[in-house]
Amino acid sequence: MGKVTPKSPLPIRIAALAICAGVGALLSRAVLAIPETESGLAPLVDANLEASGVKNAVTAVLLNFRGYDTLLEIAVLMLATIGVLSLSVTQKGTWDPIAAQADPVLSALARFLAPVMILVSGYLLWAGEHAPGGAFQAGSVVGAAGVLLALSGYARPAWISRFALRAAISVGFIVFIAVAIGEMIAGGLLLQYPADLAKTLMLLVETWLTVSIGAILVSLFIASASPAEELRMRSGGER
Amino acid sequence: MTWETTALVGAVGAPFLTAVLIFALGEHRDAARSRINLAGAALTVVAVVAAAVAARAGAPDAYPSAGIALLDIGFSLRADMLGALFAVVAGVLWLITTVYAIGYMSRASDRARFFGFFSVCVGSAIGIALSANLLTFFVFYEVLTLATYPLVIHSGTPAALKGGRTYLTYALPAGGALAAGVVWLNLIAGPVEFAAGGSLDPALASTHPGALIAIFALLILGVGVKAALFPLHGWLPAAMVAPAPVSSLLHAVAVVKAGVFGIARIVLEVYGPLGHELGVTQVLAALAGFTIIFGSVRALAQDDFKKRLAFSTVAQLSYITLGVALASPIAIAGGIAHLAHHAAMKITMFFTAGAVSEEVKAYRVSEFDGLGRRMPLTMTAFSLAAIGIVGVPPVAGFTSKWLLGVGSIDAGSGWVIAVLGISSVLNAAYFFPIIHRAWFRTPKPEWAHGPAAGKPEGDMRMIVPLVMTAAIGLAMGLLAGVALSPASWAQTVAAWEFPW
Amino acid sequence: MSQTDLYTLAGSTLFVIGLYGLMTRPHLLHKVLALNISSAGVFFVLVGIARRIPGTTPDPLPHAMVLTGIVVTVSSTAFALALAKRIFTETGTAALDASDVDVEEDAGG
Amino acid sequence: MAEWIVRQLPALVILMPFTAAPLAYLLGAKFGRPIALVSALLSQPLALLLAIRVSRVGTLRYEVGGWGGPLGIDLVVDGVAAVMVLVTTVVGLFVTVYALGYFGDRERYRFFWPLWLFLWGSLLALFLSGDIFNLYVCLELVSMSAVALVGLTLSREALVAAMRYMLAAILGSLFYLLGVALIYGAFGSVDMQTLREVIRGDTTGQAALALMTVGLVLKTALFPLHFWLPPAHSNAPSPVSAVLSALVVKGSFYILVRLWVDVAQTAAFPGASTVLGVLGATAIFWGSIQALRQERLKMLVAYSTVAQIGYLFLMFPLVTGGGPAAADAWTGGVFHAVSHALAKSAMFLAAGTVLARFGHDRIEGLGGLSRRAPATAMTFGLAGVTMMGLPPSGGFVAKWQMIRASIESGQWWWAVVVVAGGLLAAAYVFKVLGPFFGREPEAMDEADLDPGPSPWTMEGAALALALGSLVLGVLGQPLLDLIMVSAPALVAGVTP
Repeated sequence: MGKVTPKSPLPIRIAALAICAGVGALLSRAVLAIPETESGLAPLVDANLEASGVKNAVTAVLLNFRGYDTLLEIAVLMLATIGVLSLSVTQKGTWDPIAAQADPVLSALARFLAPVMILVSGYLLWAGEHAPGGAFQAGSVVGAAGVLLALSGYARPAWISRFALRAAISVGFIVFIAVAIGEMIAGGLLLQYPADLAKTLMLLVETWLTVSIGAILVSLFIASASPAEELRMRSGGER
Repeated sequence: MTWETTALVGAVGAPFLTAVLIFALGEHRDAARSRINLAGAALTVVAVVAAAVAARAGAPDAYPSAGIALLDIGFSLRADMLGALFAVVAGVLWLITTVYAIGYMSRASDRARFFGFFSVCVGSAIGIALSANLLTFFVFYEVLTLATYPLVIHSGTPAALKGGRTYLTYALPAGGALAAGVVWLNLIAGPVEFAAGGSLDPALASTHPGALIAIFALLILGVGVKAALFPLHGWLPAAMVAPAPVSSLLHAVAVVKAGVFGIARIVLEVYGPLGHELGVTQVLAALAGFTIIFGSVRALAQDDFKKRLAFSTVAQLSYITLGVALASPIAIAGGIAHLAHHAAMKITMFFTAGAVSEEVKAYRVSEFDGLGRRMPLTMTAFSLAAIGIVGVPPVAGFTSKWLLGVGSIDAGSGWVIAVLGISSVLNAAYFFPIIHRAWFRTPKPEWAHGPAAGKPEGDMRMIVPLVMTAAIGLAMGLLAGVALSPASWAQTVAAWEFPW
Repeated sequence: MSQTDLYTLAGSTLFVIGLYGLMTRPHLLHKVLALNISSAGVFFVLVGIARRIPGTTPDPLPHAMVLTGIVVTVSSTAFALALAKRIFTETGTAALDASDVDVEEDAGG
Repeated sequence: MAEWIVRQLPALVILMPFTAAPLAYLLGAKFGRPIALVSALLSQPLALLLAIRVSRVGTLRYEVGGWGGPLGIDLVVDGVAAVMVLVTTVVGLFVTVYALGYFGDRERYRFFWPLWLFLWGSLLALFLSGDIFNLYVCLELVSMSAVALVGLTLSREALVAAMRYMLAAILGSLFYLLGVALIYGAFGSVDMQTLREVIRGDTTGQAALALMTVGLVLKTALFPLHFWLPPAHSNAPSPVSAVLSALVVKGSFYILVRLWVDVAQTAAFPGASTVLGVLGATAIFWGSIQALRQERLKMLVAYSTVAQIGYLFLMFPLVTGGGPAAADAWTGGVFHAVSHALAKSAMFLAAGTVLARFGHDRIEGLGGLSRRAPATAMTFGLAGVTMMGLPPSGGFVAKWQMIRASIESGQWWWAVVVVAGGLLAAAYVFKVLGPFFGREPEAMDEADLDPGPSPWTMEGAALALALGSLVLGVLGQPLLDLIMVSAPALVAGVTP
């Protein structure tokens, strides 16, 4: 056991500096040469916004025009969660209380804040249709609520089984895939929302994504930040 | 599929199928393995003979063929008379060797591995014989290279591993050269199919002379290793660490003849008259002539029986190379005939080496005093083969040497007569002492009264095969004038190979 | 200098700073943070590009890319941190090479 | 129904593992195993159908969301994409079967199944994507699942290797993303088909391509950016090692090829392709020599991957000139990727069998393996034939095409590299095979000699892959033809 040296040896630093200078020069030249005339896909997005079923251009890109990116992005999140769980010492997963004893003030605050945060997340979810917002923002707030609860000493309620937690983590992706397949069965292509159902389906997907993102963030936080777990391990039980 | 193509595919496929079955059976089911091996070998004999019949019926321009698309040439087999000769030799001798090997290997370990790879080797040799083009030839050639390795190192001793490494050090770079040559040639000349009289467009000699010479060098480098052409011969004596059946069939017949057969295909059926025009066959002939003398001189100095035989093989293989490199149909016939003749005689000698080492544990020539009393049949067979190699009529070797000699005069290369003469003297000088020791020296006391009463002189599964191959060698010489003998067959082939 | 240039140059600088940190800081936590700085740089470049035509509404596509990129970065950061932490609990140090660790005098205690 | 399947085929291919993955996680290890197997089996006809379809009608374009590029994202299946999907699916099946035996139902490896299915789906998504930003997401998916799989054993070495891999992978992705940003800024699209028409080799275009190339080369582990590969590939659980070497490194290489040959057309950047070729040649020599020096089997196989990756990069200088040489280099390069995938996965699986059975993979301790585990020794030998590029094997067909392309384009020195590389490969293959055929080590006691045979599914899966790499050498022509279906203009000899 020992301390990590703060910096690499001088020759490495000089080499790194040279590489960085090269990359920096190349990059600056390149960004300055970007023409101010290339309008990109903005006109296309505008022209098709009507048909997308949402009014916010970014949401339209994320969920409809490039909804496939978002589908894969949820997969990335889920993957990271599974990865983190596979690395956690107990591998039991989520939601053991982090603070050894509940702080009364913190606990009261959390009890007050958590429902408010859920409400806020609901608003963000809804607002995403026409203004900045959406499932990721909403899910982050749900996740924050969960982290707050865990930090203030709330244990996982008994009615949330480990299966339920796994379900919460994966439901967003599963619903997303199910909707995508449903669209295919209905005669469309993958993630091709029928014009009249676009808004409803997107809201359905976003709602379950919010649940999953919240659960994922809580799991990521707890699975990699449980001091109790580490203490158990340090006392020499591991393997 | 007609019966002709069935025979063609069967001749190549049967040994490979045998190999797969042998591997699948595993180590411990000896009886089943022997049955499958013998059945496979017998089937192969039937198939190669049928292929030869088909070749003869279709000759010279309607040979049966079969193939699939692969790369720019195609992977295809063809039963022609030249190939059929080699295929029949390999197939028939495999059947005999299988009997011998079952006896020889009865107490050895890793028999499944041994017999499996042995079958792969034979399949590859027959594949080489029946390849219709250079790509197919190369594929089988390299399979043969790889499948021989486990056989060379069969005993697993450090000496065996070293012999295996030496073998690969020669064989693998040669494969690389061959590959480069084949690719290059195909780029210049288009898909090259083997054809009697050469398949290259004569115009190429003036458009790409340098490239053609370089390609010829690459190709000969590739096949020259297996043909043990000086200075690429070093692996062959080192490979003598292999068990006797390997030395017998592979290092006297299948592997080394695949090399000289390749030379024959390249010189006669790819380059044809171009080789002579570019001056490359003359160089090849000179190299072969030197190898003959060199191999014979080296053989003189070997006390280890198998090593002496190996250097003799080095020399004898170059008779074949020399034959096909000389611009005369008679010499070509001599070379091709020697391919079969030497096979029968040399396999007898290696069988002898194995039988002797198993029965009386004698490995060196100096331990052979009076061996004729102890193993009379074996040493009779050996003596017959040795006389044949020296070139004494009526055994087979005489016929091929005679054709070679006449052919060299026909081709205007009189120096070959000198080489043949010197070589025969040297052959006599390294083989007759063995014969003399075996029959005329005083035997060890326990050998004086022959084999123990009521017992044969050795494992009959080994004695019978070597008597048979000696008889075949004798028959090839006695019946050289008969229509279906290797010598007549070779003369028929040579007439088409040399139309110019 | 336009607004776009400012953003993209700042982004490029951040990217390079992160790159330098990644190469010269042996501590795993530093490395992960350095990568985060670099990603922030990339996002800056994207945000700058969204506004490359003066006087128009920003291009939504780079924004969507940034949002996607942020989620990806958060995921990979979380995983990298978990990995670093696990390495620390297994080896007692947070560096990749043993040569980057100063052995303490009282290492046995 | 049949019509529907044909229409939805590209999406179905990707959705199969992506549907199975969350289910395998949700339902736990007990169901994860059958789910993975069913997914692997169902993927076979889909991939085969896709390949047949492409060979019949040419490029398939699937507009996800119904928008079509450049607004939406297109899945594009041309010959090479179909080939990569096919090889992923076939290797995936055998790895899955092997893993069933290898991991058994041990609880600590329960995460293998969802992670592996995610990796599988991500690779397919990557091969089919026609959008350079979408490819970024795919790259991240591939990397993250691959890294998580490397760390699965939780051994010290594996964790450190996974971390190194992770850092390299993230950095590579960032370089790539930066290039995507520049390309969008300068050319206004991330759709490959659109970009093909508008991309230019100006300041921004060159910088973008340079950045993306660096990122992808880092992820592909081309010399000298290969430092992370040997520890990661050798310390991962063997089924994972197999997938990493066989498929994952090919993912980033595939994007590189798409960018250079298909989108940007190398003609705009002549010098760079020579640099890539030289690095490839160096990788061949360096990787082979390092492989020769290894004492552990899995390390040797991992360094062999470093060397074999080098061959892939010889494609660049050979393709640049166009003409028939480009077509040969193209088929040769892709064919090499395919046959290496089969052979290398077979080798790693064989090494895994050895490791699982004897508890170590020191080469000197594996003497006489052909006696104790003949199927595994045979697997290693057959896969070695492809590594050496000897016939009849897929590696031979690939090298044939590369040598041909070298001579055709007048760059004979690459042919020398190819042949010499094969000989070096022979040196490290026989360094292992020699002892396998040799005697048992003397110091071995009876218990060491035979700890009992491995499950036949493991030995069988590895052997099947090795045989597959051989079969390609004789029956490979349909695959060679498929590679050329709708090939990029530079390669197909069509002036765009």
